[in-house]
Amino acid sequence: MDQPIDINRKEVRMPTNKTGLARVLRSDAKGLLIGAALLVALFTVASILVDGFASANNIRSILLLAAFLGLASLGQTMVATIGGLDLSIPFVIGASNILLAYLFGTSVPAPLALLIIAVMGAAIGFLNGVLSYKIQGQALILTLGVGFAVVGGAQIFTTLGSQYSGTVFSQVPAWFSNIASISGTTFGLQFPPVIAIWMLVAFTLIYWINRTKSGRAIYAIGGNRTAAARLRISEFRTWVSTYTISGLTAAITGCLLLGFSGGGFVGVGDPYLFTTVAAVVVGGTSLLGGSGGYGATIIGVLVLQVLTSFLVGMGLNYAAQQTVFGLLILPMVALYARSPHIRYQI
Amino acid sequence: MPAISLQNIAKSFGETRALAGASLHCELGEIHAIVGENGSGKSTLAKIISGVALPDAGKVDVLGHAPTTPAEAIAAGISTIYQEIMVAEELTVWENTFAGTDGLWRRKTTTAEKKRLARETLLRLAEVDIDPDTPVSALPLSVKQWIVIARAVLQKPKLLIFDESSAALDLEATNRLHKEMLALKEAGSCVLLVTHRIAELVKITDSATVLSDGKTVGRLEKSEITEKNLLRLMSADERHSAAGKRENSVISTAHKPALEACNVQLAANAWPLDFKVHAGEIVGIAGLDGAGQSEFVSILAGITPAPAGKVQVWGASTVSHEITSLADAEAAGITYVSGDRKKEGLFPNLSILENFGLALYDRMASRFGVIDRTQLSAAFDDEELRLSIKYGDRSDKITTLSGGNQQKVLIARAFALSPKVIILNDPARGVDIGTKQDLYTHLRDFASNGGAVVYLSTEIEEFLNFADRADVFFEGGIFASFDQGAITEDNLLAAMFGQTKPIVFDEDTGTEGVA
Amino acid sequence: MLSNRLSHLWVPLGLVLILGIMAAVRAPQTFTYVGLAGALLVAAPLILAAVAITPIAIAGRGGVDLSIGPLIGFVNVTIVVWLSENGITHPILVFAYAILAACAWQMLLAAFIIFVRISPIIASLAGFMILQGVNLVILSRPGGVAPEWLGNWGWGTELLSPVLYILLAAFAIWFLFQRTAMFQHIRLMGADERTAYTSGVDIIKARFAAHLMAGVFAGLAALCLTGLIGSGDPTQGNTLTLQAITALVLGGTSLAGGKGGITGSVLGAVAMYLVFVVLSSFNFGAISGFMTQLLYGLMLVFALLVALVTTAPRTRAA
Amino acid sequence: MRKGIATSLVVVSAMLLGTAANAEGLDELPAELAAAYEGVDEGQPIKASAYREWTPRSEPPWKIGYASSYAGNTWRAEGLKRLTQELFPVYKDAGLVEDIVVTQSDLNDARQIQQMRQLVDQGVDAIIVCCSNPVALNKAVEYAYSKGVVVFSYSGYLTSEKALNASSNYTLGGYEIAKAMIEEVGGKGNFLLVSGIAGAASSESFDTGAKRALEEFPDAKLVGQVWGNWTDQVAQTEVQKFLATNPTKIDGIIAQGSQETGVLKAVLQSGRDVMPISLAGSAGAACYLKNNPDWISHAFQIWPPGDEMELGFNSVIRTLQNQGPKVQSILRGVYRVPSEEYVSGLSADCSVDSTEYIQPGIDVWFPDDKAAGYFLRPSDPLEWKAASN
Repeated sequence: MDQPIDINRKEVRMPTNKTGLARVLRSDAKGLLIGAALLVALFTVASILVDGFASANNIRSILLLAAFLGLASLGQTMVATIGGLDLSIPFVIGASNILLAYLFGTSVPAPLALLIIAVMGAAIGFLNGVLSYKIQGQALILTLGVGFAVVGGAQIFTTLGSQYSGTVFSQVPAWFSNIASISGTTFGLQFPPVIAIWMLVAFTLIYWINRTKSGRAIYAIGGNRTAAARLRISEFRTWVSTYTISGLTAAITGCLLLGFSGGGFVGVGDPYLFTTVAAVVVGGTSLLGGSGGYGATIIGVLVLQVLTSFLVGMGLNYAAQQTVFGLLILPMVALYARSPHIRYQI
Repeated sequence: MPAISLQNIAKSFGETRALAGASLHCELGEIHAIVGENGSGKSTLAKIISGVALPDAGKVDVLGHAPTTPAEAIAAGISTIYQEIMVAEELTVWENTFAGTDGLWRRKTTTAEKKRLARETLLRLAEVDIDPDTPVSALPLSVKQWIVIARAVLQKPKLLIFDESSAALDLEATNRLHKEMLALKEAGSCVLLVTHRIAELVKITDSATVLSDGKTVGRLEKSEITEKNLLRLMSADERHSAAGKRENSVISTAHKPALEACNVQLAANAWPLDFKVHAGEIVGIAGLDGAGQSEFVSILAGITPAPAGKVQVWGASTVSHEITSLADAEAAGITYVSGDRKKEGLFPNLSILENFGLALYDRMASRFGVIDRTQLSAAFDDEELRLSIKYGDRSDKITTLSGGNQQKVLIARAFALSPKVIILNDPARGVDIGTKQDLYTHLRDFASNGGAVVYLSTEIEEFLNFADRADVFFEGGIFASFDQGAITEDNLLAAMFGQTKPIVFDEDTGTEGVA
Repeated sequence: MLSNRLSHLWVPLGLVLILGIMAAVRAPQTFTYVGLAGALLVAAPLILAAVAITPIAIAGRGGVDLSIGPLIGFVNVTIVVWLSENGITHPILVFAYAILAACAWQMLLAAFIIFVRISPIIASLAGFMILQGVNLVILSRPGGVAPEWLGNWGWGTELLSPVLYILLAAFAIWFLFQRTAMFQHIRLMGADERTAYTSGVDIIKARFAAHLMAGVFAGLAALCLTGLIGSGDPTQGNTLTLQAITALVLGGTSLAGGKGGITGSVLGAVAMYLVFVVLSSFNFGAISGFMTQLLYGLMLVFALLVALVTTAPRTRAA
Repeated sequence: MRKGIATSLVVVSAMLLGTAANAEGLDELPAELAAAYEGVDEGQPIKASAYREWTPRSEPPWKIGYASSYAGNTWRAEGLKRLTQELFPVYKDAGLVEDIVVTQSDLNDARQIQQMRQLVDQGVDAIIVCCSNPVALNKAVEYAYSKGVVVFSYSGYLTSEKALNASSNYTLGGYEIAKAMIEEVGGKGNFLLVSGIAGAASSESFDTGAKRALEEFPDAKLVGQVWGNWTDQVAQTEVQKFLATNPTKIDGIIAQGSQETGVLKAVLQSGRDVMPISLAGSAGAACYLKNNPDWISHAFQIWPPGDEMELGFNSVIRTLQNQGPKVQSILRGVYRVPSEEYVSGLSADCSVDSTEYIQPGIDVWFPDDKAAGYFLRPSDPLEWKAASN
């Protein structure tokens, strides 16, 4: 600013004194890059230390479990991008899991049953969005409350019809089992369709987020609500629709998990309570909103899943895995989600 | 001993260089002013003195200290009233008044005493009797401002810094504030006044440091503090002449106005307002903070619906369209640019291109909502040429740009919508002279090509030689309207304070205060 | 205007009253001497956990301490495994250990939040996961025996019990703390951190102090939990996190900071205890666990919405 | 970490076994029944019971409380079903039981304690608790005892002197199941252990026994342990994860009951050849055996959820009738069945997804003549008359 600016110059560019790498490290892609590096490093180390880690079977299994976590984390990523959190995800997963199993046991045709569950999930998400809109700071608690109510209600519903509570058994159609079980095949290829479904969903979502107006609206809201309002981007609509997506994907995850296990169990969602948040955070989406994305979450999901597999392979139990996850979150967050010092906020 | 001695201070925030070689010197027992236009670095300088900002280079000596936190500054006897009103809305009046006065664990005064003192002090300063248990959120802006002033004054500071803090106060209140400053000066303290309101400080200050583009460009002693000297140092006159290419202005008053407000009331019992802007016209809007001009501009832009009355535009025929929402405004070709970029303009998480493009997605998306990136890029190229935006890569984050360039992107966004009316709310806030000049030029071009401009500014100098008309708000209504020739600083200032003739600060109260 | 400051208590107070009446009708034994003693015993860990996270919530930045449950679990298992099994059972030592251990963790957490500047919820989420694992490593399954004097708290037949004294001591500590300037600083910081910073409050010390208080209460909560179950359990603490947050929210303390106090949290915790009493008095058979979940969830949503409605006018004024 | 547990176990057992070495109660049992106590979990209390001379606080019909810790899986549901739908009507008609009150605590000890105390305060005469941490409920048990209420632990044990326990000898069960499995595959190989819930008494007892058997075979190697929470879906996921990440050959899977169907499904999904898996009552896995008779030669009855509930309930009623249980823990042995007999009750169109249980039936599991041996003054509970006391 020392030199007066020549206003007649048509194009004034800053000298590009930064290398490409330095630029990437400043940008949002930083998290993606670090996550990918971590993923490669983890995989390499695990392949060396654990026999058979790089086997097709193990990779298939990692991808299968990653697909579930990935789908469960989809909504969480969306919601986190606008600065919210959805803790109802594990409960919606559990509820839809047992309700679908219940419906499979009735005369409802399977596709209709799936549709009913999907609509229910979206409706719960919608409810979450509407109820938490005015109390966004408390969205965490509110979604938790809704989640408890949903899972309680679903269990009461399924219990009243049968003697079994919380677990519902019925014959899962073979085609549906094939979608999500490890031995499933996709057009004759040796991997379960759910992996392909996940990839397809991920691709569509990323395209939608990046290339459409409604996708960009999520980032606009996450970045600056007032400015978004000035551009006629409705905060309410965006907030509610992201929660609706979250409810929908949670319900779909719950359904697919039924295909995976073959029997309804309300507890299937439990591992996803904080793991979805961890996947989002490890991937590089800041919970403050506006940054990150599903691409990052995919990396986060894969990192967590490879890590889990690695830790299991190393003989570490669930407890130690949790500790390692926790220890992983801190440096990842410290890398890209630090808030500025208070003196820069004045 | 000098109260403040700063030498060659430099300070950058990321890509933005706020200070580059600023120096300042003032003594105890005087009222010193830091003057400069917006974006000249005066607030940053004040922050360095109050310990909020740390200088990158230079020597700081404030009352023998170089404070690194506000707490250190306060301990050294430095109290600061920040530009932004620092209150905890949820807490009560007394809690806010006595914020930070106690020790870490031990209370220095009892709560009862605090309440009594808070009430007493506010009665004296604000001349209102407020229950000290009232939560601050329930109070008007001016009282909040007084609470902050009371907090600072009650500390009995040796150095008191006012950073543009009289904006929320009316004339009478401003005079009371001056009285308070003079009392502090009499008591041997130093008062540092950060302002761009020249007329206000001519009377009261003993000396002034003038900043321009982050550098100290001069120091004036009492006798030298005149409007002319100040403007010369702030290089304001050159700037305004640069912008003042008014001869090609064509105002088609013969036709229907481009935008019209009829009987609009800002509140239930407020004066009804009538307002018109024609194609080719640039209308300036001024007023003290809280006089209603910001609300009015919001109503014009369709951001908030008018509580009463209506805002309308005229179509090709004689049919009027009412503006009650942003959608109406957009359909009618009205766009809005805010100077409060951080709050209502920028998406700090997004790229330069996207900050520009977000407003255009509606027009550039296919039926399925997929954005046409080629078209968007082309639009950006056009505006980029027009506004000479300075950047590294268009996919860089907008926050890598300086304030001025950020503002240019937002203005480009408004122009790209090819509007009929542009409404600007203090757009030159915190931008450098070059950007301002660009902005005036483009707005003038826009008006010349048949656009209408409504330009709200907190710096009335901006209207000189630029606006075709200036409407001044006072207490929720348009108090006066000046045509091009009558737009002078004295006239506007008087109207802002609700006076019909040019005013002199501290005409009566000031001397009493000293006595 | 006093009513204003206490307005957030109406919801929890109403809940406690309604549930109290229901409990009195459905399970009148609750209000006998022994019933109250038992209630005190069972509810104490939750009450203290809710109290513990209150200063952190008041301190702002959306500060909700997710790690509180595993922290209480950590103190519980370490009392049993590290102290009790090594013959360290003297009450003074155990008390000192419990409080110091909990405070040490809270200091660590605060240091992360303050110096690394990551949001409290993430720091404490990581803490939750870390401690949850660590607890299972220290004690892989429930077991061990608490020091005898501590295990004897579990009788819960005397109202004038150590648990009562601990609760009273906690209230006393809070009462005294509330009278310090530090409490005012924390409130100010929670309500508007920038105002606090610019008006000279040492926000670093204030945040540490809020966490320190949390540590003291968490230590006491862990003692009460250990007394209740008379053993070590690596997973029992975990469930306290969500319960404590629920109690906090029911108690009207805003996660936005600056508002609230332990009275609300205590009422919230009592309301939750009473819900279980009332529900247990019905014979829902196979679905009783689910009824609890359902009502628990509905209560949370309801409390949040009521709080929204009752505070809405003030928000608008701002 | 293992050392920590070991130490804690030693401490606990040392304290509890101090006087139990030559239990007065045990010596009174008929030799046939006493055999079931062989190798019992060190933590399980087998002293003389505190209810040898005891009368409940009220006359029949009694109110029974069932403080369950959880309801969300099939075997608990099966147990609950037996209690509320089969036993209750019979005993109600007999004028012995007036009401059965069920509470659930969602695996929260504090809540379970509160519910037990509340059940006592609400006037139940006996409480059946399900499957918790063996120590946490002790004070609540003693509170109940002080009010004249007996607490019975179903599936697992409590260490309190005032608690009664009724179940199989899970340690023995674990030992026999593991031993049979190892022998089934030739006395050597790699084995996976699928446990129940970490820390639940019965689960730990089983593992103790299973590990004891593994130690007896130097060539048998335990390559991993996962926890299936006695829930098929959980077991399936956990085993799947294990198999996916451990390419080593697994020769046999030693599994606790109520989850072998899940274990089997995981193995089927993994694409490996199905190795022998311990069978203990789940009809789904049994169906696979029916269709593949060469799979494994035997199954066990260790855990028939309904029968075990009936065993507990029967003992509760007998105790309330002052029949005087001799020992704190009423243990019965486990029971090996050849596979043909095991699957004989299954229909040809059975399903691997079945959630039923193959149960021996109370006549086999806890027949009256056997039950009588555990009590000082035995009589058929349904024939018993209050007046006779």
